Amino acid sequence: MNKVNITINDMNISVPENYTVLEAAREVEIEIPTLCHLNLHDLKAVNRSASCRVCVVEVEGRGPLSPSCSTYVSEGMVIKTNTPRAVKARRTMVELLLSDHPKDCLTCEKNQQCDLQKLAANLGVREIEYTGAQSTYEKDNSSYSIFRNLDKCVLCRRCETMCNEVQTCGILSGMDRGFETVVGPAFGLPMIDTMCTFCGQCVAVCPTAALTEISNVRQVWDAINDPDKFVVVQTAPAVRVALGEEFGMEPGTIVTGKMAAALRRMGFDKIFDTDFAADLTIVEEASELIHRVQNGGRLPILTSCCPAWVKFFEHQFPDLLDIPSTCKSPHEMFGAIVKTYYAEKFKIDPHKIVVVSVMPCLAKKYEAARPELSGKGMQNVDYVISTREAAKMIKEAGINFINLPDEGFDNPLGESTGASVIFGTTGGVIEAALRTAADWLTGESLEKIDYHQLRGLEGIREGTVNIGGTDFKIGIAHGLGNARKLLEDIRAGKTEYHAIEIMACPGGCIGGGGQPYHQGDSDIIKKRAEAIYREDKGKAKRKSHENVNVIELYKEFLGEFYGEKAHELLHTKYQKRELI
Amino acid sequence: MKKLKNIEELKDFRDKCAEKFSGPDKIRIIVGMATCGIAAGAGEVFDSIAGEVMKLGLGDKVTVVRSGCMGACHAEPTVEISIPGEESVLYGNIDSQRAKVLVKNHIMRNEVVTELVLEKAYETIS
Amino acid sequence: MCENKFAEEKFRELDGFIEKVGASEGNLIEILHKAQDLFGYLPKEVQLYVSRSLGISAAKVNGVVTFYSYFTEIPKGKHVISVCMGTACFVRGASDILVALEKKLGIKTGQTTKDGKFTIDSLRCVGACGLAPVVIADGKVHGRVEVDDLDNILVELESGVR
Amino acid sequence: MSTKKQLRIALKNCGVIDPENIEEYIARDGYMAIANILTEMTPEDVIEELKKSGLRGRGGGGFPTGLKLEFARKNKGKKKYIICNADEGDPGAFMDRSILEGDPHSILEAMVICGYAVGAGNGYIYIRAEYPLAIERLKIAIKQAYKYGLLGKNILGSGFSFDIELKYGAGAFVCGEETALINSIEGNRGEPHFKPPYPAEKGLWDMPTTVNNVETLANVPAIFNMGAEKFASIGTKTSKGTKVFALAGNVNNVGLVEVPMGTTLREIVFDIGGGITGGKGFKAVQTGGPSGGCIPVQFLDVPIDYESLREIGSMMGSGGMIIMDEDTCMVDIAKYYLEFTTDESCGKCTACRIGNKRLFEMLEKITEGKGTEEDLVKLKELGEIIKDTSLCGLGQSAPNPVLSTMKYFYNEYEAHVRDKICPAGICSSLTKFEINKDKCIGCTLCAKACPAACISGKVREPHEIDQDKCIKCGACYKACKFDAITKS
Repeated sequence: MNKVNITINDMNISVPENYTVLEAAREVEIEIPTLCHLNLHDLKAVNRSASCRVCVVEVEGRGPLSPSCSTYVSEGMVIKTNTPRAVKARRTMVELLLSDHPKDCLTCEKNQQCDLQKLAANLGVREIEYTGAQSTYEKDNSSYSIFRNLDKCVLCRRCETMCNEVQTCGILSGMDRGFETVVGPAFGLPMIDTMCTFCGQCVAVCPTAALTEISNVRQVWDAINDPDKFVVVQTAPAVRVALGEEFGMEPGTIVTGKMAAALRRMGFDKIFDTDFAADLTIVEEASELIHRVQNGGRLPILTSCCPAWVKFFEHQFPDLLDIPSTCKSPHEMFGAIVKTYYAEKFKIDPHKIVVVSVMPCLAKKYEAARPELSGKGMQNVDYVISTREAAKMIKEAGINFINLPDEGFDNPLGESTGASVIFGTTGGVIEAALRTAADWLTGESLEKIDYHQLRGLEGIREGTVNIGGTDFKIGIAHGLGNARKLLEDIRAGKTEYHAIEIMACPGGCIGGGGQPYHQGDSDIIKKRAEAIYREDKGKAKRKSHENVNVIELYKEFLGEFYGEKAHELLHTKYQKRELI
Repeated sequence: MKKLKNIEELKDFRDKCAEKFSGPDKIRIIVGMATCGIAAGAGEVFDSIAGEVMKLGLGDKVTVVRSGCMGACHAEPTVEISIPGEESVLYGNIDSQRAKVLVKNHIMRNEVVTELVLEKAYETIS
Repeated sequence: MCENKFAEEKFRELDGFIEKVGASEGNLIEILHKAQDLFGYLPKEVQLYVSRSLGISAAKVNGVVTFYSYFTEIPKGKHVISVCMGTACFVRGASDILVALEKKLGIKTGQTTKDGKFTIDSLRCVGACGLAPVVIADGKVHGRVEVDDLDNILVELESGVR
Repeated sequence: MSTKKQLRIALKNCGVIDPENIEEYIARDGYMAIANILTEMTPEDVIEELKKSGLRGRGGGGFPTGLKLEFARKNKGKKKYIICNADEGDPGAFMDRSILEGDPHSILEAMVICGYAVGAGNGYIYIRAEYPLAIERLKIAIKQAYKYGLLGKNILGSGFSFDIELKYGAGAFVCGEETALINSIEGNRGEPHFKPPYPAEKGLWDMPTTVNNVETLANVPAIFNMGAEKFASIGTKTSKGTKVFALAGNVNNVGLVEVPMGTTLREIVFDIGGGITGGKGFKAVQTGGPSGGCIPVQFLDVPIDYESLREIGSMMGSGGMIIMDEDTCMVDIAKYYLEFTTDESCGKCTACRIGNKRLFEMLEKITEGKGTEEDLVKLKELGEIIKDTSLCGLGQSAPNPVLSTMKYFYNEYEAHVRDKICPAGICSSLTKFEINKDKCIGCTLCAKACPAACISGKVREPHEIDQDKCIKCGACYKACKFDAITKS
């Protein structure tokens, strides 16, 4: 890349010519505040709407102030970032935003995690000079996953970029214009009546509390405090590599042990691991794959553990409903097993069992409410809380998380292998499935189980894996936009795969809509992914079918892999849904 | 009409058109029929003039033209009469009655209806 | 029943139009114009129909419809009276006319009377500034309007005399 | 030297030819410019000639047209586009409509010339749906031009091909801004984006695109027919040629005028416009529409060009020129324009969406008699920040009507906030109508005129206004023939 020479705050520097003024400034440790700007390089998600006008700077020779996020450097450019004129304009923009914003910071969901709040503090806004009409809209809590409070929207349009350009879901668009502009679904519909997948990526990038999760914290506390209930909690693989961030720990810190300890102290009756169910998912899914391959079934098989992805194809690819695996997602399998096998084995009335899932995901909340994911009048999973909500509960309970000792999960549903851990990152599910399928197909216990060609953060990846002389063509996509491309190619007959893994969120579950806010820093996602693979490496067993408790479960209760009982409890069906 | 294939054909065609519209015996009555004019009643004025021209048997000599804005919005509808060899005359505030008067007086008797004349305040670049 | 049949025909005509201009995103606004011509306004079903025909999200279609003031999602009254609020009309008293009209009909600009007879609109310049202030009643332009003229205009509309 | 003040170049065929008949256009040398260009000139020659003519964009910005074309020519792209901006959104302006209705072929010819100059094969005319007649006439013109081989493939046997399509606006003033316009053509919400990249680099469907306004284009064939030198000999040092203005408001000869650059405002208002209606006093002339400013009497002798208008706090704009008489309240006018821009703001950027809304609210407060002197300070301060910080030209120029009226008519603002009076008697909250009992003869005209029925009195006896019911419309004031009603 060619470099250009620029002067910024009287410093002469040389930067690549494709840099924005903002990037150039950061190169020399000059902070320019931003609000609407978002750039997730590796995920190719950029919001460069230049609409908030908070990052304006003076560029010599240009009349009005320039937004540094969208102004590209050029040879000889002279920039001043901190002149009274620029600073005053910035402060005024924040004041204007605040003049149309509820001032309930103390009780706000995003208190201390809000970009607008930080901006106001950093720019020293002490009073709001301007007053006038304030936008008020009806709050939308129609869905199980996403709460919309447009009174707090600053029109940064990040959610719109995520929803349309990255996820290609097309739920959110700017509506109306002028002061009345809002971002929302068509016809002002409640989210539940749209084809929203509830992936929660809009929530993940919202700088304020305009978009947050529908909280289940109260319900979970109520269940814990109800002596009549037997409350079990399960935690998804991606939670353990991110939860620490909520307590100020370095991204990528593995806190599995502290998490188990914290949950136990909060009063859950049993602390289990969704990883156990992930192993279960793998033996079922690998069986299904082999079954399809050997019986001329339809290929490719698509993974089905991501509920946002499931809802996505139900809306958008109703003609392909027969290709996804019929496996329920791991936490749903877990719920089904707890309320049958576990209840029987430990003689607990299943109606008294409350299953709580701690998930990196907001779509899991919606998934838990799907009527078909139930049995005997009970939902498989009762409540889903996000990683963030779990952290809030830990804080509410007065637990000093950082100094907790490491504790383990309870048995028998707390045992897991390395294969299940990697479910948390893109490519992990398919790698886990291959570890099992390869052993089964070759009839050997293979040594080589790290499928490096399937790892990484590239949006669409493919690889061919040779198992016992047969080439298996594997496709991987994360982010629904990438998934769409892959699916469209399949629909058009352009590509052929044996198996495909799809995760709705960029990065997989580690980048889920319920994870600690990454504030646009994609390094955080990378660090979480590295932690996932570290956790895998550290496991004694790294193949799902070697999980002794899983083997025991089939022996004692389920019978055959992919058998009748397994179908009844562990598999599901899909339905066509409307396109709005 | 076939497509014009080169500049020569265009020039020939231009000359033919010029003769057709501004030949020495061509009188033009132009009615300003932009949005403003039509809103003020230029449509009725046009019909009235065309009717009068027909009635008086002037069809061969006189072309009645629906044109665009003449600029004098304050005096819509406006009509311009141009007789070869004479300075054209711009009239304002015409209605269908006055239109008939214009045809009778200006065309038939060659008398300018002075009380309806507007000053034509512009030159056109040649 | 009869209305359904009407609607069906309109959808067929819309289909024909979409086919003619091409079902591409670049023709969205043109297609919405046609749809509004046909249906008189752009109800949800029509927007959804356009969204599906062009393969673009309903949110995007609705976002476009709500952005442009020419498009309306609410049916208009039998008669539409628009007061031009361009500057030329404004300095010649158009706002007095608008206020008087609102008072007369008991509705605000953009609203329709309860009996569905009249809708008041305000327009941004129809380009007939020479006749300011201008009122357009069912497409007919009335120039140099005064408050006193409004009764006549309303009577004219109701009696159907054009 | 002619005594006539007006000179028609852009309007040369308007009101002269039948716009629905291509033969009339051709008879007046129509399509000769493009014919000569295709036969004798290279694209570079065309650009050079336009640069020499000094033609600048008539849509408001005043950017040199030749340069604009040159940028688009130099930028590479699989396709290139020429767009005619016919989304005349300035309320009170109708220059473009008149040209399109009166001389549509000149626009088509100009677009072909521009297409040849930049190497574009496609043109779009983006026109407001509110202009049905202009649309109709354009449609006819395009059809005829195709029929005669003046549009389409292999124009006049030159090997150059150019197509033109109409695209309709749908009522959004902001679409006059070129990036918003391009978004709209692509079928999107008409939200502008930050420039650069300019359309000449990344325009319609990301291809190099030139956007020109109608009047600019109307000058193009004329320039080639009369020669760039001749065109450049008209006007001032920096602004060449003529400018069309839509003269409206409180002026006798409302109409469309075309004058050489450098003509003074006085000549336009008084010589061409015939002075103020009703013999009233002149107060201000507003140019540039919602983006422009109000020019007071002391600048009536300023010769009009891009720079001089900017210097006195207004702008050329697209050519709306509204004359205001002594009965106009300048605060009310500023409020009118701000209401317009807040209504038309796309809502994208903070400065315009909230900033201009707050300006409008402050003006509303002031006209209601609730303003304070502190509000005036804030009004100016915020107005200047919005100018400096908004994303697009609409937002950047929206405070101009406020700032220019504050600059020249500050005393009126002061009267509203300090003395709580509206000197022009326009702001109804600050106005009171009363009947002077000595002058009233009881003719009942006022009572009949009152829409609120709040004037009572017997015939031939002095009448009285019920102040609680009065809606302050001023109908009685206008109706009274005996000066018996006072406004304060």
